[in-house]
Amino acid sequence: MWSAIKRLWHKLGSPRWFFQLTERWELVLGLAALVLLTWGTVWGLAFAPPDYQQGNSFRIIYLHVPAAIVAQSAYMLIGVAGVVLLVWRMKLADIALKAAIPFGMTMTALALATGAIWGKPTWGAWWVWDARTTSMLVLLFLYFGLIALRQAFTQPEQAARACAVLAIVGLINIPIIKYSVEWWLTLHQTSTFTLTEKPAMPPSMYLPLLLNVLGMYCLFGTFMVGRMRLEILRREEQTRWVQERLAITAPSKAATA
Amino acid sequence: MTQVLLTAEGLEVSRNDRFLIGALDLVVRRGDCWALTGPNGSGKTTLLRALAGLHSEYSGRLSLAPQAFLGHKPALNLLLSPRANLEWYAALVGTSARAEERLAAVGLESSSRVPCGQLSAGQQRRVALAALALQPAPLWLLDEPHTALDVSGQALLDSLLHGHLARGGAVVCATHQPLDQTGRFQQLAEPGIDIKQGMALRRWQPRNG
Amino acid sequence: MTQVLLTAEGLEVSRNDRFLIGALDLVVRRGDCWALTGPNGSGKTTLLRALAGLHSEYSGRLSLAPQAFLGHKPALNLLLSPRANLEWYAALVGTSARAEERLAAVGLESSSRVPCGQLSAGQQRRVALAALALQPAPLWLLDEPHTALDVSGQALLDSLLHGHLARGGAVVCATHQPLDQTGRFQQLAEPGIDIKQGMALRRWQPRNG
Amino acid sequence: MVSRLFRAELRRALQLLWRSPADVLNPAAFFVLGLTLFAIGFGGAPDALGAFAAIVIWILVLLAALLSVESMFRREYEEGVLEQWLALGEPLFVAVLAKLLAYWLVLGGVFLVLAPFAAMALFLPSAAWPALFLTLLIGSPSVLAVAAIGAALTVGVGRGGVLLTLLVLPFLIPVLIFSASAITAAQQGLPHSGALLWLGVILTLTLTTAPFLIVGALRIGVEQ
Amino acid sequence: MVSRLFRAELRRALQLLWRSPADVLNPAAFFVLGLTLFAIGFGGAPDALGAFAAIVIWILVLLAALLSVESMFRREYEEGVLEQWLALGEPLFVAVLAKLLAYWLVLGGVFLVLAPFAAMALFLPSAAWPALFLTLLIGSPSVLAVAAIGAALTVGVGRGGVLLTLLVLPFLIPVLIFSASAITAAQQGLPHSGALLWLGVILTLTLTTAPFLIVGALRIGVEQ
Ligand code: HEM
Ligand SMILES: Nc1ncnc2c1ncn2[C@@H]1O[C@H](COP(=O)(O)OP(=O)(O)OP(=O)(O)O)[C@@H](O)[C@H]1O
Ligand SMILES: Nc1ncnc2c1ncn2[C@@H]1O[C@H](COP(=O)(O)OP(=O)(O)OP(=O)(O)O)[C@@H](O)[C@H]1O
Ligand SMILES: [Mg+2]
Ligand SMILES: [Mg+2]
Repeated sequence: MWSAIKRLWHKLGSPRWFFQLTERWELVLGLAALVLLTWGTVWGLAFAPPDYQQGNSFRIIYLHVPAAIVAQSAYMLIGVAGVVLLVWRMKLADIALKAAIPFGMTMTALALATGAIWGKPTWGAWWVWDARTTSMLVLLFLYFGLIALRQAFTQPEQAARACAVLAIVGLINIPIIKYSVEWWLTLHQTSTFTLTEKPAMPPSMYLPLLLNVLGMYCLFGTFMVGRMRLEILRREEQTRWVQERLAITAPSKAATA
Repeated sequence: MTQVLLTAEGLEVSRNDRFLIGALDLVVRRGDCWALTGPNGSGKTTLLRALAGLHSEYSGRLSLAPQAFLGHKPALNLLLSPRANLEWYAALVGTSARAEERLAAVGLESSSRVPCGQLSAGQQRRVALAALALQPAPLWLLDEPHTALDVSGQALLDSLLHGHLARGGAVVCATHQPLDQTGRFQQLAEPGIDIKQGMALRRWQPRNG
Repeated sequence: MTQVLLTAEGLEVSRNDRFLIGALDLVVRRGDCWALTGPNGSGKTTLLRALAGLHSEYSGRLSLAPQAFLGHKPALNLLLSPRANLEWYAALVGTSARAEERLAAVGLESSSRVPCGQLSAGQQRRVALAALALQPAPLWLLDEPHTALDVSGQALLDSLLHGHLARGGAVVCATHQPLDQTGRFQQLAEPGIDIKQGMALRRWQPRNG
Repeated sequence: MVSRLFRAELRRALQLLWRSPADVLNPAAFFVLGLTLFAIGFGGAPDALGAFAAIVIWILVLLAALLSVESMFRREYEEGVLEQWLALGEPLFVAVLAKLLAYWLVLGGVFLVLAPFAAMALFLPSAAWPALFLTLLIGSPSVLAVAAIGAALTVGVGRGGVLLTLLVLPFLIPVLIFSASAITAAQQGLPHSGALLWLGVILTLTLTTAPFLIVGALRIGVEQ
Repeated sequence: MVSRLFRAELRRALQLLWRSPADVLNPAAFFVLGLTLFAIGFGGAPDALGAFAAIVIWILVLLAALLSVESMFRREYEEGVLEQWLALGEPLFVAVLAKLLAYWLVLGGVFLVLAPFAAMALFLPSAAWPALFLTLLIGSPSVLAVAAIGAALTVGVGRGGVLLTLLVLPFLIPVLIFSASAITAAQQGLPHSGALLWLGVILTLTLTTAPFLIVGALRIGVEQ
């Protein structure tokens, strides 16, 4: 048992193994994302009942919440990858860390933007400085910081480790985002989904939301796997297995051209 | 007292995924003086830094005794005086500084209180030699220690090396100038280690008199 | 074409009111190669900087032709590539860079686009030599140009000097290593100039073959 | 042994600050200047100024601390001294602690000395002065420690004192918010020990983790 | 000849800014974060914020400019490139002009791009936007030029320039005051061309004298 885990762990360190493992994942995840997001969005926008206080403006929730949740998950993944990189020096961890940044950053920006759009009718202002909005803005800055830090280093190895340190330090922000609404009295809504309680919304409102959240995770997975595979090819360009792969695909490209 | 101060087995060193040194096996014993030679950019500095624990992009086994490292930079704080720098080194390694005495030994008795930034290039290297001499570490890793030294400075360096080797220390020294240039070292008759095209490790021993 | 490139009459150089060089008379003519030797801290760098117009704490008369100066630092921008650095030097002095060609001449064809900060010490000095070779100034002021160069680098430097002297240039070069060490220069039989205890200017000429 | 080393490092760090006072004077000057500008800018509106004095002072403290910490390890890095720390079997941890303490003694001292002037210049009601002092006392070490992480991370990045602000300020926002809210509460005669407590929590957290992170970051920088 | 040299220097300066974007990004990040801090700090009080938006923005511009200019000549000095300029029969004047222009193109650009966001974040009434742009356009070159004098003066004085802030700030205060008063006047619908005119006068003055002073200061630094 233990040795099996150890073997898997070793394999995980090998970008090549990951590349071969995920051959089809992009397609599967992409299709799942398409189905879930379409289903959830159509249901949420067209069929879910309007909110008794906010009318139809609440429907932006179907974008806002999935974006906000995935933005944080992406960051958690980045932080964990940072730990793995520093402790086990696993190359794949850095590849994952790097791959998660653009999507996470986009989702953070999307959550901020949709929040601001939603804030106008409900809070009467585009932007209010409370704990959650602020910590979410901090998350955006963290993503900026990760990108800027990486490009500031000339040596990839050092860049990876520096980013890992920053990513780990940044993890502190996640519980702040999560619990800010409970620790401080803020304007922002508290959680809808918890593991222990039933949501206060009617199912016809929260089920589409759930679908969209799942769909957003699948979309994240699609981007993540795609970028990781690309990065692996780029980094292992010189190795035999990549050369062989490219040699297989190159002639077929030439044939279609 | 162990005889082996450094063991490298199958050491491969690279930079940014570019291979510099492949599969080096090296054992440094007390009293050994290894000269590392090779063309510009071949990886001498990188190898020494890996040995000193300052470069971690390597694979293979590496075990070493405490070392003292002197690189391309003299590693002095330029705002502080030679004296203050030596005292700081002494505190780091936990010996007594006897700064004035050591500075006199490298010919800097008159400059011991000037900020190091106001010393000439060679004078700074001399302070660095004094700081090196102060460290009790048995293994010295030196990167082109002759740089900027005048003739008497090079003699000084040679006698430092002689003393260190005589006390049972060992030296690995990257250099572009043959150690026998000053006539105080001679190469051993053994073949040495060829690391790669043009880059080699050779063992030398003090020549007395 | 004037024959005299530098005239110093009664030149006295000091630093922070401390006298370093007293009453030097020197005339440098086309084809001259002067080596400036002296112990660490004697004032070689300071003298060269005074000649290059970078140190104004001197008295006496000084007149010189346009010069190119290479000091203890390689004077490269470490963020830019060797190529970009050479192009900048070319723009400064108004010549064409032909950077690739010049870099190939100093053995750096493969590194012409890497930031200089990622080159080894000797590779940086080689870029500095390429930048020197690019300048049309007839008078070269060099401060320990052999630093960090490997054997082939020193040969390269020698051949640069040969070429420059042959084209009617002149060189003043502070150094700790006798120019004949590589066998490509020989000292002239004249007495030279003794500046002070241990510090001297001697004239050399290329030895061909 | 460790304590002897610590004393040596502390002496050296203070000596260095003494020899290049710019590292401290510059931020202090910045602080004073910022205060002056606000005082001038908000001219004849002392009430408005008083209401926001706490936040203005604290923002200036943050920016000044960043300015000063930016060069905390740069000299050591460029001179090759950092390498020596690492090569010599890592007394680096002690050195980092000593450096932090030295900076805090000097910079924290500067802030505390300047605080009354700041308070007067910005018409902060005297009821809030004790809170201002306390937040400076408890908050500034956290600020310095966090900023030092950023300085260490960016030490090898050329003149990349670069990213420091970008990397570090997000983490300092909580300190800012708690400090400002404590002072504002004190100004209005409200209890504010909660915010101070939070500052204390942040302080413990940063002081226990920052030195390790700094050492790790410096190690990365040296290998650059 | 001079114009070719100027182009080469300008290209190099821009190339350098491109290679170490930190020099520009840092001030930009500083600016944005400063805005964020103030916006957080003044939370919930848009009126107060709007009233002081002009002064806050301009203080941040000043500080960001100082931060970025501080390292303007440092790299050149430490690498020994400054010496080359001087040894090569002083094209230094051209280089300084090119460098100033490059910084202004980039940094001024950053400020102008960020200005609308700044104005929104701080609730500056839209009536005052044109005045904000104009003051940034006319004021920022003066700020950069004056700050560059300070940077040049302190280049040889160890690290960080002891007195940069102290030396330079008195000269910058007029720029700040005229800019802020122009914007505040525009905010209240009052005429403000007088202040803009003064900014223009300051600009002419600095642009005609600063380059000479900078070259002189650098020469002193190299001989240090
Ligand atoms: C720019 C401002 C806003 C930001 C940065 C923001 C951020 C967030 C974040 C990070 C979450 C995820 C919470 C979690 O992980 O559980 C969230 C959820 C949510 N937000 Fe916002 N939000 C903003 C504005 C708004 C506005 C104006 C409303 C409506 C009044 C709103 C309503 C909600 C709701 C209902 C949830 C779901 C709560 C949950 O299920 O956990 N948000 N928001
Ligand atoms: N920046 C400086 N400030 C003050 N004094 C200096 C400075 N640089 C050098 N000196 C002093 O001037 C004297 C001459 O120094 P210089 O660098 O010219 O010597 P050098 O002959 O070039 O020595 P080396 O062979 O070591 O390069 C030295 O005694 C030194 O202490
Ligand atoms: N900081 C760096 N970043 C990336 N690559 C580097 C760096 N320093 C050196 N290199 C590269 O690593 C190789 C080895 O450099 P190293 O400094 O070890 O050479 P060296 O043998 O010490 O040369 P020298 O005789 O010139 O000192 C060189 O090809 C160089 O281009
Ligand atoms: Mg080397
Ligand atoms: Mg010298």
